[in-house]
Amino acid sequence: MKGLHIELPGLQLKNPIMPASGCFGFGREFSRLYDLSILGSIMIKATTEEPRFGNPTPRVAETSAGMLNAIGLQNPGLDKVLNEELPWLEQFDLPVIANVAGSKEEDYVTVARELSKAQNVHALELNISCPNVKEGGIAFGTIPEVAKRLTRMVKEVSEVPVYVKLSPNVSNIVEMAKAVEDGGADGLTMINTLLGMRLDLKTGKPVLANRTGGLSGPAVKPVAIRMVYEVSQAVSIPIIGMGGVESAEDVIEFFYAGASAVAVGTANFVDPFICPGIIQELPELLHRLGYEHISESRGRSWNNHGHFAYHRA
Amino acid sequence: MKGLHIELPGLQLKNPIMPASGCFGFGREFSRLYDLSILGSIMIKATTEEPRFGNPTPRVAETSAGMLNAIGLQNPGLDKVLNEELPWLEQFDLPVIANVAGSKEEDYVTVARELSKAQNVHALELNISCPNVKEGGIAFGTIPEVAKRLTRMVKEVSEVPVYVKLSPNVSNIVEMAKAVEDGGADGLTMINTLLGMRLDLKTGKPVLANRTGGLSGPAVKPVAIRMVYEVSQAVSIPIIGMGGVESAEDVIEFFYAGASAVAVGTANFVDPFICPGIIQELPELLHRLGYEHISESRGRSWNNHGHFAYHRA
Amino acid sequence: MIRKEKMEIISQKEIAASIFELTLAGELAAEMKNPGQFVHIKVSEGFDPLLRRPVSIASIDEVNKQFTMIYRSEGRGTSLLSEKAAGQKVDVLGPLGNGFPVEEAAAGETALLVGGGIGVPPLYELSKRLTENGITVIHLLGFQNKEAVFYEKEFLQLGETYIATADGSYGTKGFVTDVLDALHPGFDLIYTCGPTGMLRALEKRYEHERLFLSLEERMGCGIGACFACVCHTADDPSGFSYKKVCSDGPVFRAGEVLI
Amino acid sequence: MIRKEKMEIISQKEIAASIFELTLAGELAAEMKNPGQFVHIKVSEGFDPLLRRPVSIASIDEVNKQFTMIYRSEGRGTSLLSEKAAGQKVDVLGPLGNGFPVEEAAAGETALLVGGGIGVPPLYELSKRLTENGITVIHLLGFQNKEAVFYEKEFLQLGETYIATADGSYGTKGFVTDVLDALHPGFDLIYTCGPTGMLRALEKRYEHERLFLSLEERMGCGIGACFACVCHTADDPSGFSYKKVCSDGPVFRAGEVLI
Ligand SMILES: Cc1cc2nc3c(=O)[nH]c(=O)nc-3n(C[C@H](O)[C@H](O)[C@H](O)COP(=O)(O)OP(=O)(O)OC[C@H]3O[C@@H](n4cnc5c(N)ncnc54)[C@H](O)[C@@H]3O)c2cc1C
Ligand SMILES: Cc1cc2nc3c(=O)[nH]c(=O)nc-3n(C[C@H](O)[C@H](O)[C@H](O)COP(=O)(O)OP(=O)(O)OC[C@H]3O[C@@H](n4cnc5c(N)ncnc54)[C@H](O)[C@@H]3O)c2cc1C
Ligand SMILES: Cc1cc2nc3c(=O)[nH]c(=O)nc-3n(C[C@H](O)[C@H](O)[C@H](O)COP(=O)(O)O)c2cc1C
Ligand SMILES: Cc1cc2nc3c(=O)[nH]c(=O)nc-3n(C[C@H](O)[C@H](O)[C@H](O)COP(=O)(O)O)c2cc1C
Ligand code: FES
Ligand code: FES
Repeated sequence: MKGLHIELPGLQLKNPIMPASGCFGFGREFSRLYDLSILGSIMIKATTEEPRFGNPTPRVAETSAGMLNAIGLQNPGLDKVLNEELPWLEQFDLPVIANVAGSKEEDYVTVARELSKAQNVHALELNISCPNVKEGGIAFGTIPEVAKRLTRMVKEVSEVPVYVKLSPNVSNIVEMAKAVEDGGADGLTMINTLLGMRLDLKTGKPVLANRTGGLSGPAVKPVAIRMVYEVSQAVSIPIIGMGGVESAEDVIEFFYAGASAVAVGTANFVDPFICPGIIQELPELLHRLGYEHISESRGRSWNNHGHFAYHRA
Repeated sequence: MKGLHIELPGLQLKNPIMPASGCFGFGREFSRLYDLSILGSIMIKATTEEPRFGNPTPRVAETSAGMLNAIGLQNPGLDKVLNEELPWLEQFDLPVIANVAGSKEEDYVTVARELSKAQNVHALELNISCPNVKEGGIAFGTIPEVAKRLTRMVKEVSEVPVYVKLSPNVSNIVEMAKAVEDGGADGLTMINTLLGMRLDLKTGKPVLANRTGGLSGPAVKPVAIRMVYEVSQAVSIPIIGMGGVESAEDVIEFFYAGASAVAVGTANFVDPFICPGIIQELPELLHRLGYEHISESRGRSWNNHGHFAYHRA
Repeated sequence: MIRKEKMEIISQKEIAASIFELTLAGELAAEMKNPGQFVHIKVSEGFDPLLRRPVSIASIDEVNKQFTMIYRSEGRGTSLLSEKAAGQKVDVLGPLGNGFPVEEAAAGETALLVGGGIGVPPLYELSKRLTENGITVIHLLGFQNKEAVFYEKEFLQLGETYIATADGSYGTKGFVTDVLDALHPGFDLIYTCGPTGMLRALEKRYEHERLFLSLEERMGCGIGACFACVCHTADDPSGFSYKKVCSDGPVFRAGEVLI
Repeated sequence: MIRKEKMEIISQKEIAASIFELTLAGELAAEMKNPGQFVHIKVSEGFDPLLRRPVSIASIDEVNKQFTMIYRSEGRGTSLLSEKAAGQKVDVLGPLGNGFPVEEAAAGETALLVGGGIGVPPLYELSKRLTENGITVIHLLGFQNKEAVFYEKEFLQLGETYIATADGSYGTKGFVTDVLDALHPGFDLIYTCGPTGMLRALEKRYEHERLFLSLEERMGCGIGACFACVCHTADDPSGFSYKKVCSDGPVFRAGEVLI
């Protein structure tokens, strides 16, 4: 589509819209609703070395303008993803971003090495920020030195560019971003979910079996925008932004903040046709705002952005 | 009101409901709408040594189920608060919690010492977490050692118990809470706002003149509940919980999480009669849930909470 | 095929205490194949509430491209839905899930249909299909109390119908299992939908029978993509194998999954 | 006194492109004292949108305890409001703010009322009060284009009325200041409400006149408690002294605050 093509490390995106990891499975279900080839990319569900069942149910709960989830990285494991899911995805003209998770450094390294060899995996997304895994997954995402070290190890074995997915549950997101950039990350994806909780009025107990869960949806968008804004001005690697995106307008807001592409998570549950809908609406919105190419909107919120540097309206 | 009386360090609360700092001024405007004496307490607007004008406008922006604010601690300064606002509040049967802010340690100490001498100030709320002050206010709230040191200094000069207001913008809220407990805090208030941002669709520029602002309202409640849940099990000082409270049900959710009293912020703007409304609804709700006293609901979400320890339903 | 459509409200009425019968029209109704399938409904335009609500299909009118659902107004979502009136539109995603296997019952057989509360509605379309196929149906329906009872007449037109209420204000006092104890009905297979406790009791009682249970679980997507509604398979109760209630279910054969 | 009330919609109609006239009834209307005061409206039950919306009072009918407001459907809040129909209720907080000082104009004097876009509505009740008090009124109203013009007839009934449209599709082409240039009307004092640019131009032009300006600012509480809507006083432009638009204003005397 005109004005939407974006080039990022490892990724030639016909448009900058992609489903966020964990909100789209491996694409099978949505492929029955529309042709996945229209998407810019697909971020597949987190893959771990061994299969995981994940957490007990209930795994989701609704909150004001958001939802909590504690899926617990359920996935069929590396072998099945490599031998079944990825080959199945080859029928589409669709670069895959493979989300890599684990509980130990070696897990990440193994999964990253193997996934990066798959023909249609054009980039890895290092998930150091899942709040729902107990064994310490969260620590990777909150301690800069640990994140940097892991990034470096994964970079060493990966055959494709590595994007690191940042957790918003940190005191200093810029510090985290710089650490993984130092570790060799080719890009960032952000934000993962905010750690939250809901209690049942009758029993007083957590609504989620896992007690706490990750908050996503429109409620978190202001936090995501702020973080993309801060990080994009502090690093020189590109950012795939996400957190509460529901419309073409939200996509532009993330570009203004400094993102170079945008992922859609929770909104896929509210409207399974949301990604094609946004892709279709973007050209008209860009036109209305006076941009010929979506990249012109990038970083317009920045402190030092030249006034009307790109703007033609 | 029956079943609502709560005793906390320095505070005899006829009920556990109070307006949150910055959302109620010094009470004058709301006093025209209802008798402030029905409130459990009042958390007055942050006071600094010198008067402050605060940030340029626009200072507020709406977000999905939330709002951003960047007031910038506008206040008339210590002298006026001591000589005008606090004496005016004496006409009400209302223990005051005075919110103390500053940009240097000495500022905090001066303001705390002086405010704590006022007759109707029964407790201080140390605001180490305002995201809208530039001079480093935020650092007090994100570095445990700094927060602990400040707490200790303020404790030394205060004539009333000191509650420390925690920022949610941290990697580890429990660590922060323990640090200020170590510093001698008598209680905690949490959460302050989450740092967020909104960009204007037409210009790409931030909607707030201050660029970023603090996110409050229903959107943040899951984060607040999670933090109160974590902290209340890790410290032995009481917590005044807040973040998105809009109803009696929300108050109970905070008690379940481990709070001993609850503050209402943003909801005062949506419905200026919200505090009296909640106070009125609580007894009936408690009855429906089978509690004779609201304190029985406290901590029911905890991991180790004895099943039906207090429950009589 | 799964569609998303703004369907028009043909009628909405409260047929029992807080129980609403809502009839919607649109192309989507033509896609509905099996009783026991459900739809996923967005009750408002904005984000209040954010997520869709799963509700079973209670009856299908293929000719007029309409379907009816019956739901209890409980929380924010269903109470907002109950405020809508004829002529307004509702955003429906569906049909979802597998539905009850009507073909498992052969003509001449007797099927026992056991429903509890808001688990009763999908049994209605099921019962219609079964009777059309020459199967004798016996309905066993449990409700909280007299005020909550609905569709007794409709079920009676299709076959024997027994009602139980928890407080005894109507029909047999107690649960559907109490009716079973008293009645000992003869049957060839059972279809059931209702609270998990009821399903568990039935599964235990009839573990060797042809029993089909419709499950409920909190849902995100409703289409099988988010892994919110997963349950263990019965043969691997703590392993990795799983079924999704939304897309593999909501109906499972007894012994298939852990409930 | 400020009240909060669910007021009943008496009528709502679109009187110009995206411009709605909404009449509400309730006890609250009896509290309305001054033209130029505003109400703060919650357009929905839930949190979508969360905050209230400030809208000026356009006319007051004390006898019937009704008032009318005129607003432009812009974003989510006002567009939701525009979907409501007679008989429905709207949650109103008000009256808020000080309003225009009607008493500043003495009988026999001439008042110039200058309005821009959605700043026009509060001038209508003001004009009625002024004419009742024996003041001659001249209206100068600016709009985007012909389609956006409203209440011309109503204003004409009260006094001379001149219209400007930005695109020249109706009345004088340009801004109200262009009309002023052409017209040079004689007057004793001015009341104005509209876009900040217009207010600034008027303040500059008539700095020595009796000029009263109604300001707009983003609001939180609307009652003076949150410090969202603060502006500097003109005599202390970078100091600590301030006025709140919601409770000290929205109407200020020229030279009182920095705009
Ligand atoms: C496959 C399936 C079929 C269903 N069919 C019917 C039906 O025919 N009639 C009927 O009245 N109800 C049915 N339900 C239950 C119905 O989905 C809930 O009553 C409804 O979601 C409650 O929404 P609420 O906004 O009123 O409640 P809230 O408590 O405000 O909902 C909050 C969240 O919890 C979820 N939730 C609450 N209760 C349930 C529940 N029992 N099951 C799953 N999610 C829940 C909601 O979807 C929402 O995401 C069915 C559920 C499932 C899974
Ligand atoms: C004292 C006062 C009187 C007003 N009187 C009128 C009137 O009589 N008729 C009329 O059409 N409009 C009037 N306005 C402007 C009106 O408040 C906005 O058009 C309205 O709030 C827009 O809401 P929305 O949901 O449609 O827009 P959105 O852009 O979705 O609103 C988002 C947020 O920004 C705020 N906002 C947006 N525009 C404005 C604005 N211009 N001023 C203040 N806040 C704004 C909203 O209140 C809301 O909090 C008045 C404003 C003020 C301050
Ligand atoms: C149900 C669900 C499952 C998720 N699973 C993953 C996952 O496996 N890996 C991951 O990196 N992020 C996961 N996420 C986070 C999303 O990819 C995304 O970062 C987050 O939801 C914010 O975007 P949103 O507000 O658009 O949903 C998940 C989110 C949801 C709601
Ligand atoms: C407009 C506004 C001003 C605030 N000012 C202060 C302040 O001066 N001091 C402070 O400690 N917190 C301040 N807060 C934070 C609130 O006290 C409260 O911690 C936060 O808003 C979360 O509660 P809520 O969701 O109920 O609003 C302010 C919040 C708002 C919305
Ligand atoms: S609800 Fe998403 S997989 Fe079932
Ligand atoms: S809007 Fe709160 S002080 Fe004016």
